[in-house]
Amino acid sequence: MAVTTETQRLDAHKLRADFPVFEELINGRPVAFLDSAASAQKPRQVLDRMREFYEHEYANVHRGVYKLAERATAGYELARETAAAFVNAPSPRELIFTRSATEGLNLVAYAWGLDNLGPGDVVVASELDHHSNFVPWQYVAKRTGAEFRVIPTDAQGELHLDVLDEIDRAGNVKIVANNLVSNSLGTINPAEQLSAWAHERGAIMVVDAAQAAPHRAIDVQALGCDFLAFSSHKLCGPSGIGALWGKRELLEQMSPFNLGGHMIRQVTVEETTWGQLPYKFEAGTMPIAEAVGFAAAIDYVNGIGLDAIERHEHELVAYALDRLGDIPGLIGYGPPADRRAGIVSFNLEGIHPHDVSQILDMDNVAIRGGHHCTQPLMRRLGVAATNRASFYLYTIPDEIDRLVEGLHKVRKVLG
Amino acid sequence: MAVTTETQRLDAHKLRADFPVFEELINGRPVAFLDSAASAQKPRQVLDRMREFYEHEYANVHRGVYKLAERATAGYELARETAAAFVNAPSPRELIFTRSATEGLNLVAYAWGLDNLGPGDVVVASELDHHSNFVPWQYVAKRTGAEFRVIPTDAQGELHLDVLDEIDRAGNVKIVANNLVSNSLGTINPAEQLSAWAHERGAIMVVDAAQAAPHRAIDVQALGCDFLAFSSHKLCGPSGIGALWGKRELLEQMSPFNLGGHMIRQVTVEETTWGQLPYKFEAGTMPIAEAVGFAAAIDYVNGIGLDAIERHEHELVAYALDRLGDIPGLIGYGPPADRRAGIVSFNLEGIHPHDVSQILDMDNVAIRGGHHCTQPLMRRLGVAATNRASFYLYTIPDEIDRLVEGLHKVRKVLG
Amino acid sequence: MSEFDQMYREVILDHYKNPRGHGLLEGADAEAEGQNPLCGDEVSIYVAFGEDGETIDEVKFSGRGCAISQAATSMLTELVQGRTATEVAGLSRDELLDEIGIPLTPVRLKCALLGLSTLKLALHKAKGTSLPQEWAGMADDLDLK
Amino acid sequence: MSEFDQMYREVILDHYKNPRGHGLLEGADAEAEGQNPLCGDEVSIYVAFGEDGETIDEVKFSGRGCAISQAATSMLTELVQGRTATEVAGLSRDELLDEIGIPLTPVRLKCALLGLSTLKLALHKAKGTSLPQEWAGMADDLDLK
Ligand SMILES: Cc1ncc(COP(=O)(O)O)c(C=O)c1O
Ligand SMILES: Cc1ncc(COP(=O)(O)O)c(C=O)c1O
Repeated sequence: MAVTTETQRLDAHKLRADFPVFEELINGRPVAFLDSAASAQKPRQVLDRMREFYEHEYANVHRGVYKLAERATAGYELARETAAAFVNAPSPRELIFTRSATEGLNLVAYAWGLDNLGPGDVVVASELDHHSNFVPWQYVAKRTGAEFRVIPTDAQGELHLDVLDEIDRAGNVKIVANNLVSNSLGTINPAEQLSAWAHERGAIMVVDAAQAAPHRAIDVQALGCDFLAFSSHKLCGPSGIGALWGKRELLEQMSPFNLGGHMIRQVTVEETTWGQLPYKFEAGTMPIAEAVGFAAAIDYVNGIGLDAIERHEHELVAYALDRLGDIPGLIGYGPPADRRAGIVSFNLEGIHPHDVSQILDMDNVAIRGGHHCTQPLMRRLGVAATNRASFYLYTIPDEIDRLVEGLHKVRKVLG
Repeated sequence: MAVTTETQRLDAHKLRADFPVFEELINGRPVAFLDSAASAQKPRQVLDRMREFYEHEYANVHRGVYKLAERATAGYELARETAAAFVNAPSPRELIFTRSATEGLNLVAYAWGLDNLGPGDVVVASELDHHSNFVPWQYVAKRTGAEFRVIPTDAQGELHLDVLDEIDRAGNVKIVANNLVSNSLGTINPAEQLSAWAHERGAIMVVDAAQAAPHRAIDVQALGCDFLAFSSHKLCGPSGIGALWGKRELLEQMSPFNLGGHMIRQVTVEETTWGQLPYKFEAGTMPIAEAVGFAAAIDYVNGIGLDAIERHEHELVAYALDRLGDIPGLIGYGPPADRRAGIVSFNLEGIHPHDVSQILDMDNVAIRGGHHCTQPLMRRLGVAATNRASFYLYTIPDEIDRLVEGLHKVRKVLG
Repeated sequence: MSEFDQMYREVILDHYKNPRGHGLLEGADAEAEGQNPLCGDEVSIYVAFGEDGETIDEVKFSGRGCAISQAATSMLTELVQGRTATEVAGLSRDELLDEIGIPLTPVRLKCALLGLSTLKLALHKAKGTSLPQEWAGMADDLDLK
Repeated sequence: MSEFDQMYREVILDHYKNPRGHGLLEGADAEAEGQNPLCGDEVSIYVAFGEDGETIDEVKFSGRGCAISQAATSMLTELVQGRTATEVAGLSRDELLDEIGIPLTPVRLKCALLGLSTLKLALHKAKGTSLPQEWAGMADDLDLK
């Protein structure tokens, strides 16, 4: 008897009931929220958990021995275990809470970069990277006299890996930074391959998983990277918190980043010694309730299953690309459906993205128009901005239909 | 007819009804929460506002033109105005949201310090400062070759300002950092005087108002400082957000700190230019809902009145010092009641603070035992740790009575 | 009137599709460029004064961007034609916004005021004066030069 | 039994007030120091082996800290007296915790295990072996040397 391992399907219509935002109707219809790549909506389960935490378990964490402090500490540390397991980190000690993916990337740039880079060294990012995984590297390279090199992309938004040889000749490659999924085009990037290439040269590999973590299972050990950053708000969790995973040996060798309460071992006027991992990197009062909400979001997403989410988005992208293909004057960007996550980026010839999203908004269809924090990529594509519709576990085909209808209307008005 | 300007009194018994945490009874009694200096409890008004925001107004801020993005942006920017007005900032553009007071202080240490300090320069903090306003200055001084000097305190925990002359002779004073209220002893420090001294020498004055902002009205213009940092979680707001106010000219001259999305003007492979204030210092997705909750907390606190809060705490401290005076073997620390905020720090002779707070917790009295992130001060006091009880707007004298009862019991068991 | 009809009402669309005063002006007496970094809208404004060196004789603009920024700038060229530089340097934003006559959110307000901010800068530069306080804030958000 | 009676039960208080094995041991065969940086508890442990170089002949400790850490270390000295170094190096934490017999939160657990962690380190140091995985995590939180 053959065992079939079909991926579980999710029922987006049913899941929508978890999201209070869809209860508000405008002209009888809920928002067609197609901007999840910027930030996802929050299910009741996450909001309830945070409220419960604030009402019954809140105090500052660590050191306090009274019941509320104990409960708060337990909640915060359980959240760490949840987030560590979510990316298959070998140990929760390697999981550092940050404000966001952006802060995690800056942590590495400052705390590893300032001490380990200098003239003759090379820091590599790509044209496809979000500014948050581009500007910190460019900045720390400039500060330390290292060189900053960028892997270009082709017209479809896929990396030109053949340029690596030339980059290699530019100096000692010390850092390779890349996003696992592009937020502008949905491109899925070859992080394993880049990790291997980086390690052959003794460089560290930093993966920006801000856009990947909400949508596909992440395994830092399989990726073979050294650091990986992601954000809560993009995976149905609260704003104000993210996580950075790092290899223990590296984290231990590194200087800290933010300094202050809780991250120290001993402070004297002459000298300060740092606390153990992960506290060494968590200075001051952290986003405590947010960590708990983040974990509730991870539980929620895990409950649905990342494979199911990935499949669902894949189907939506295929449907969207198909339907958008019918719109005259529509220029699409990005790789084919099978090589991208739940994001479609496009322009309507001669019409500014701001007008597109404004007119769509009048029918309560929410997409984003802009450079999506990827100006170098926009330059490569030869545009100032694109329209971007992005999907998540609560997205239904009807919302894509509303988008398509809306685009026809935009063309009628402004075309 | 004479106008009497009596400070409004607050009714702590009535206010307690706003705080769900007091609804949980253990052996028939709510928690006597005497650890507000570590973090304050949250009123329903704040939790309700955040929930409402997440349910009806949430999206990523800026750039989006659809309704949810507009509402989110409006909520976030209104929060900035609220926080700016709270410290009487000349403009909301000078108010930068951070994760916490700690991060605000680090922002100044890195972004101002790395570019403006060098050998021959002197950075000054005090023995009374929290590690968050001590270690960043020590660290950036070490990184840049500047000298780090510390203003000592006397046995009561008040600053020895006569040491300033000697510090002045050590080099070019560039930064003076001090807390407005000490979290360990409640000492109220002479920030105006230190600001004036700093400015006479061309130095910048950085005020750590983490412990002051929840308890007394703050006016950055009257203080005459250059930067001031505070946290939401200590003033009834959510964790995960704080604010840094800075003088516009300084903020404009400074390099940014975290780099990434939203804080840029133009990104090219060769160069990146920074966005306008305050965005230049707000990289990536910020704590959006937390900012909105922070503003709700400020509104809540303003509704009660900071003068009323200050008066209330003052009465509680006087009452507590009086009652604690009766306990044999109790050693108190800190200045007289009229020169301190709502904090009392003490030891019971021969009994470890952890045992004190553990035994108190059994009667649901929550205080903190430890070094309170002020190890240099503990060294000066000649102790490893102290017990600390701290008060806020919801504290009632009955809770202090329960503390005193509990301390008698501790002595009976362990004395 | 629906929200839709309000925002992209006929006159806006007309100015967007048939912009008045579109083009360059060689040897202009005053000129400036403006950009809205949030959305990439760009506008350059050129002014020629009459013989009195005061009256706005001709005003032209070039640029690209959303319908609101382009239409608003087109409407602006009609609005200021024949007025004095001093008058226009002091023109209130409401006068233009009334003319545009559509509800604007904070994000779109910047689109609508891009042309006017740029024109004001051009005039102040020509007179050697600096933008008044009220407009300096706007100039911080828009990239004017 | 109330929560109170459980945590500061008679035997704990007795060990706290009259610690067994308190003191120094000159020329000890094994020794180590431990500290709990979270609360400042400190303990130093000294071991003398019997003639076989294996049996724990005498064990002493000095230090300061909370009742739990001091009482637990005192109880520990009784528990290991006369056992072999190998046996004690492999002693499970539960054996000590059963002896202590009170409910412990994560924060207080570290207080209770400070003495045992330090003793284990002393024995491993004397044997030239390293702490097993299970105890290395504890040693990360406690400052052992
Ligand atoms: C005086 C003082 N400074 C700084 C801080 C750090 O504040 P946060 O932990 O919110 O960053 C605290 C809080 O403990 C404090 O009391
Ligand atoms: C690919 C990518 N990297 C980094 C970021 C930054 O994430 P955050 O804003 O949560 O710091 C984003 C979010 O926009 C992203 O999509």
